[in-house]
Amino acid sequence: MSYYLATKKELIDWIQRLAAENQLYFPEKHGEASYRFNRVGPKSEIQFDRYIPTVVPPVKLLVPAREELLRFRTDAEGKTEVQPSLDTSFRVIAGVRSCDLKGISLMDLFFKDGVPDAYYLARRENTAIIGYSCNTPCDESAFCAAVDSLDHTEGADVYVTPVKEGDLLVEVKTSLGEKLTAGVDWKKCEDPEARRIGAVTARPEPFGRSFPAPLPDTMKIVADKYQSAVWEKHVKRCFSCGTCNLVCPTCYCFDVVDDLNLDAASGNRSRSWDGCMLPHFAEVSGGHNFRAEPAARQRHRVNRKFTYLPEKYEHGAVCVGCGRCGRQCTSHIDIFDIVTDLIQEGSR
Amino acid sequence: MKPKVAFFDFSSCEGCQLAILNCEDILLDILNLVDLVEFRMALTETAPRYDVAFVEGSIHRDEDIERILDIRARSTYLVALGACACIGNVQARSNFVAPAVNYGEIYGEEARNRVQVDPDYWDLWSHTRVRPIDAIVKVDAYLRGCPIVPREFLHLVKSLLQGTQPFFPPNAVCVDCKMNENECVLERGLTCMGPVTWGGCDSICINSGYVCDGCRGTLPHANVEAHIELMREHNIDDRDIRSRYRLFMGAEPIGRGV
Amino acid sequence: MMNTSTEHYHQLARDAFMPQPGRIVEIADMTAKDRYFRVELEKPLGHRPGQFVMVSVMGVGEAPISISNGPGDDNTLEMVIRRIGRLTQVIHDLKVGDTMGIRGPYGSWFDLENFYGRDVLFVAGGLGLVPLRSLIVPVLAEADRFGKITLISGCRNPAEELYCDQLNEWTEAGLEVIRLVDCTENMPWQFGVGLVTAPIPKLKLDPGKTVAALCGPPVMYKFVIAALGARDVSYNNIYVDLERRMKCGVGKCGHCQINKIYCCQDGPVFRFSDLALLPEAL
Amino acid sequence: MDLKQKTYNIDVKHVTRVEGHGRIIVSTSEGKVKEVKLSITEANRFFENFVKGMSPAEVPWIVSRICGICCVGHQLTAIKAAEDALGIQVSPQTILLRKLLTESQFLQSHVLHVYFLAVPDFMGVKSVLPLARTHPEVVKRALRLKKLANDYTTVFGGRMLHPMASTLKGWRKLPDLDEIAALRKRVQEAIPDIQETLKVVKTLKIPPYERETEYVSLKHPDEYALYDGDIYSSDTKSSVPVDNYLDVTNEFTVAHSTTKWSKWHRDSYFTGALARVNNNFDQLQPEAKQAAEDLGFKAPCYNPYMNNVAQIIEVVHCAYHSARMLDEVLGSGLKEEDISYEVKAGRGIGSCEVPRGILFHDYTFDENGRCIAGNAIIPTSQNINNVEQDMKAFVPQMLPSMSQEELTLHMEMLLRAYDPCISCSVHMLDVEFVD
Ligand SMILES: Cc1cc2nc3c(=O)[nH]c(=O)nc-3n(C[C@H](O)[C@H](O)[C@H](O)COP(=O)(O)OP(=O)(O)OC[C@H]3O[C@@H](n4cnc5c(N)ncnc54)[C@H](O)[C@@H]3O)c2cc1C
Ligand code: SF4
Ligand code: SF4
Ligand code: SF4
Repeated sequence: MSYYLATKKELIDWIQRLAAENQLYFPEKHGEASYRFNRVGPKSEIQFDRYIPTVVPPVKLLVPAREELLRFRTDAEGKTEVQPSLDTSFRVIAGVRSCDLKGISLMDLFFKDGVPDAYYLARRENTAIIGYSCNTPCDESAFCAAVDSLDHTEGADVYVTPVKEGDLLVEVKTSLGEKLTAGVDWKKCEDPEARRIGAVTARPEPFGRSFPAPLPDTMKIVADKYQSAVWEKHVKRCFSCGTCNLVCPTCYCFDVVDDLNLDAASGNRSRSWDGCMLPHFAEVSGGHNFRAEPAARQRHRVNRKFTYLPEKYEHGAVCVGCGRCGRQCTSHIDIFDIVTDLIQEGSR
Repeated sequence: MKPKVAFFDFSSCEGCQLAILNCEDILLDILNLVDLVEFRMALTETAPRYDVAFVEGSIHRDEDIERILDIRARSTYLVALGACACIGNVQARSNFVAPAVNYGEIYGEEARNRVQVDPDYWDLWSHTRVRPIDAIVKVDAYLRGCPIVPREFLHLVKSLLQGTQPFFPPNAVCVDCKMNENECVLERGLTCMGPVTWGGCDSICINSGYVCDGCRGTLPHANVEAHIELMREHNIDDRDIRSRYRLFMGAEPIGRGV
Repeated sequence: MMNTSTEHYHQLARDAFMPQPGRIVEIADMTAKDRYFRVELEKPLGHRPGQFVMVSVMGVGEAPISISNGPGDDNTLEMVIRRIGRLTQVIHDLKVGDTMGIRGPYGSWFDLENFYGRDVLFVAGGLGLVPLRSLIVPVLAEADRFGKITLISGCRNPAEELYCDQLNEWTEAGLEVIRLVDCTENMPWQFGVGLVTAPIPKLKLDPGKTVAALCGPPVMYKFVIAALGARDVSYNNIYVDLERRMKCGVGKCGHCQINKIYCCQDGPVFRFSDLALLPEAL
Repeated sequence: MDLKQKTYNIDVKHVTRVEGHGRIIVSTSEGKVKEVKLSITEANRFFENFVKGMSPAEVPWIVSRICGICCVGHQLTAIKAAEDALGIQVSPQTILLRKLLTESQFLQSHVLHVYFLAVPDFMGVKSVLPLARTHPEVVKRALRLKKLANDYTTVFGGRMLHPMASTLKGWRKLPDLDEIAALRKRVQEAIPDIQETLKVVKTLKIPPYERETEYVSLKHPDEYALYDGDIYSSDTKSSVPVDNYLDVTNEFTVAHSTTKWSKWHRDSYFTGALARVNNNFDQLQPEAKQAAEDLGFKAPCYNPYMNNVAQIIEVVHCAYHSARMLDEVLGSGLKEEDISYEVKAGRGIGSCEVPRGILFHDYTFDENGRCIAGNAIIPTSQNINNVEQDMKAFVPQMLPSMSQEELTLHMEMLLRAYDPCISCSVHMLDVEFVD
């Protein structure tokens, strides 16, 4: 573990240097007010200043929207050979906020559990992550502090905290991080803990939105409110378009489809993002749908974040408070509002 | 035996047939797998029976009805090719104006009178109502969009060759849009038909900086009330909301309803 | 920059998603839309009653299908597949000698330990008889280790009854088989008419000693469980075999989730008392 | 065979290998031509009426659906009309991009027409399919060129059919410079394919038939007019501004048909590749002029079958001209532009050359920017009269020497030579011919 104090310029130069040698991804502005983790090229601008969480979280680099699982070919005798298609290329994701870092840590948990997911783990092992701490809430949608993800640093190989104007505390947290920072000539930091505490205490309080109840109580209320009018209230405006699932850093459900090539002998099996808010997600062949109503789907999504997965993995909330689902919902249905309504429903 | 495949067209821009001719990379491969027996845009031949008939275009006149019934009777599997055949497309907007008025405004008084009074002309030109083909005959599969998506066409062809049904997930365009990491145009104060529109187009219009206008038709589960409400919140006048819904979907229940 | 153990991941991927070839050695029509397949695998499945496999045809897709034969250590896999969608349509077109991809077995199972020394009641609706058969076979094989064994098997109409010959055999072997149809639809039928719940109130069973195993369409469970409850059969002793949409079979894709559990891993066989707190289960 | 006995009744109900539905009726009795008629059997779609209520940006996007092959042309022409109505000025960058989009469409349409629709005729086969077996290299080359043209449209338009990237004032999303650079390279690499195409066209046996008529096209002082220009007539050797288009098209109804036909200084006129090459030969790229010479094309040329040759000359022109424009874009780069505008009441007229001839769009908007009147006149409705005049002249001339089959084929070929785009018959009523 090494600690440095670097200037913004030093850090950017370093990132650009890494980008020249590796596939490196960094949030880049696109559209009017959105960001996207793009591959950094010689012409890209590295902007460490404020950016709101990207449209799609950096998890996309570990679980792509569409990813090939198997490739097959049948020979003339009718024998089919099947091969897994794994991506083990090395990449660096830089500028990952704490909420997204926690998202990645949770994905690590989900994909390692039970039957380990080779595709995820192969990518994950070959991915270096450079985290970046937030000193102010990114916008009014986020509520990372409310779900304990503001100070999440686990999963980062290098973690950067702006400590005071112009100075950045660079924590090198893993041996991979050491490799990435080998040869940097930054100033060593002697008092990292004090500096970090300084940065943390300088943050505004409260930091972004917070629930009207402490997190453990909040989670219990969500679990208890299986029957609630709140589930019906918000879905009146819901299109079942799945945006909230697809942009969430802790949603990982997928669909599997096969594709045959025109030679009729080869092809592939791939998986792609799916979402429990999509109307047919829980429909079985023959037509029975276990969550046919939008309200049932909404309840399932919220419970997955606050009850089901936390129980399954004995973990805190699985929502990291990035605010993406509310920010990007076509109808601005906000999970924060839903949970708040659940909390307030009884107390009125 | 290779399946006998035929293409037919009714009122349309013929762009969907062109979209198939535009699959240059795979066109020859596909032609090796099927027996193309009718394709008026590129062939002179005709045939009596078809395993798969692709029908482009919307139905307008009595003679169109006769022809589509005949095609249906001679085909085992019938595919509605493109927005005109699937949902009626832009021309269905003229359903909201009396045919005689349409004739009058475009061709003048004389034409209007002839269309109105002369029964012979009425038969020939009767522009009764623009309808998708499933208003007349059973359709086995829909290739949506204006124009169709080559990937979906390919999926359909492969599925039929495999002896199974193609499957097009009934998900909103927003799904494609998210997979493409687009900034939602709602963020820019524009409105989009994406949330109520049948996806699968790769949100191509939004990728190019436009909005979705709904060329693939509305989803079975579309929350139209909420969508209209959303447009109103964006200060879109009810007249323009109706116009948006009738841009591509004038022949759909939704286009007629708003 | 990194040295990775690519081979390690290839192995994991193969373990998780790679099917082994299964050669079809017998096909038989059971009903107009259900077809029996006997498949020979390269290596034995080593399954337990109630488990399922993921069956695939490369280039078409993959689906969960119950194992119908009883446990054993040979390479045989028996299934009954209903022609209902994309994949099953293609599977129905396969011929003896063709191969399909098989991975598994997956999921929880009926543990015979819980059945020994008790009266056993099987309730099967339609295709539900297929997975139950993998339990009925071993139970009948050691019939003397159980009390009274009863099977209620119902289907829509006489033409849809599965395993007719087997039901006759089982009857001859001393199993009490109650065969029902919802409606005869004017077809010849020598057995009963009615829902599978109908015989339950009159069954000669000792509630304290009975264990029940249920499998059928989603609508069936609630009513059968209510009928059994009315007979004081304890929820601890009712086992259900549930169906959900499944895409991976290994607890990742999320489709089969029932509240906090994953049907493909925690199920498909559940002790009903374990489901009591899961409102989405039935 | 005794000429006197030649009694033909030709009725080609669905002319194939044209876009849209056409019907040819010829009847001759004892060596005399009784009737020659061309009918359009496409159902009406009333575009001009149903665009009412749409916004200035929606109109071009929707009228693109008039025709799949000419979608780019309809879109750009309607955009020009809407801009004219709203008094919008466009930047040189936008004009350059529009010209690129235009030429991509000329390449696509001409390649498709020559290879898929016309060449089979000249090779004596019924379609391009048998050619895939007998002349695979020809078909593969055709597909390569078509793919290049399609990808070209996609780079600038967002997709190859009904592109959505361009709009009033400019581009919703600018094309990607890396893609432009890749395209530039491919245009270069396509030169051998174009040369080979010239060789194929050179071997085609063009029927020797001539009928001089009026050739009408756009004309621009600085360049071979495709995107912009005034309306020029070979009869008067002078131009009129686009705003006077109604004086040119003079749409009229004829007794046997309610199709609106056009004529200007004489009974009918010709618009399209042949008219453009005839009228603006000097402004072709040098490589295209060379190609014309190699193909034995001399302007003015009065053989309508030579329209296919004129199309190939334009393919050469567009390929080389595009390459030069692409270099220009790559040299200067592209910059984001403000594409916002104010709506106001007004009428505007736009015109472009599209592969089949001159296209006019004319729209009026109210003060809220809703369309209240529309008019579109497509090349086919201008040409159709000329096709019939050609047929009327052709049949008596050829009747003595041709069998019914030959005559039928030549009539179809003649119609196909015009490359009619009948589906875009915004202005056509069905016509029925009485025997
Ligand atoms: C544990 C278990 C055991 C089973 N045992 C058996 C058995 O023994 N015998 C038997 O016949 N069946 C059994 N089933 C049911 C069987 O899995 C389904 O019938 C089978 O999946 C049908 O597959 P298909 O491809 O033919 O059907 P389809 O429904 O056509 O599915 C094809 C694909 O199309 C897509 N799709 C289709 N409809 C939708 C939609 N509405 N929304 C989203 N995507 C859609 C999906 O990608 C799907 O995978 C079992 C199921 C489970 C869970
Ligand atoms: S549920 Fe919403 S706020 Fe929570 S992690 Fe997912 S996208 Fe972010
Ligand atoms: S831009 Fe349209 S399609 Fe995309 S997410 Fe927004 S509403 Fe949906
Ligand atoms: S984005 Fe909308 S308008 Fe565009 S292709 Fe898709 S469905 Fe059609």
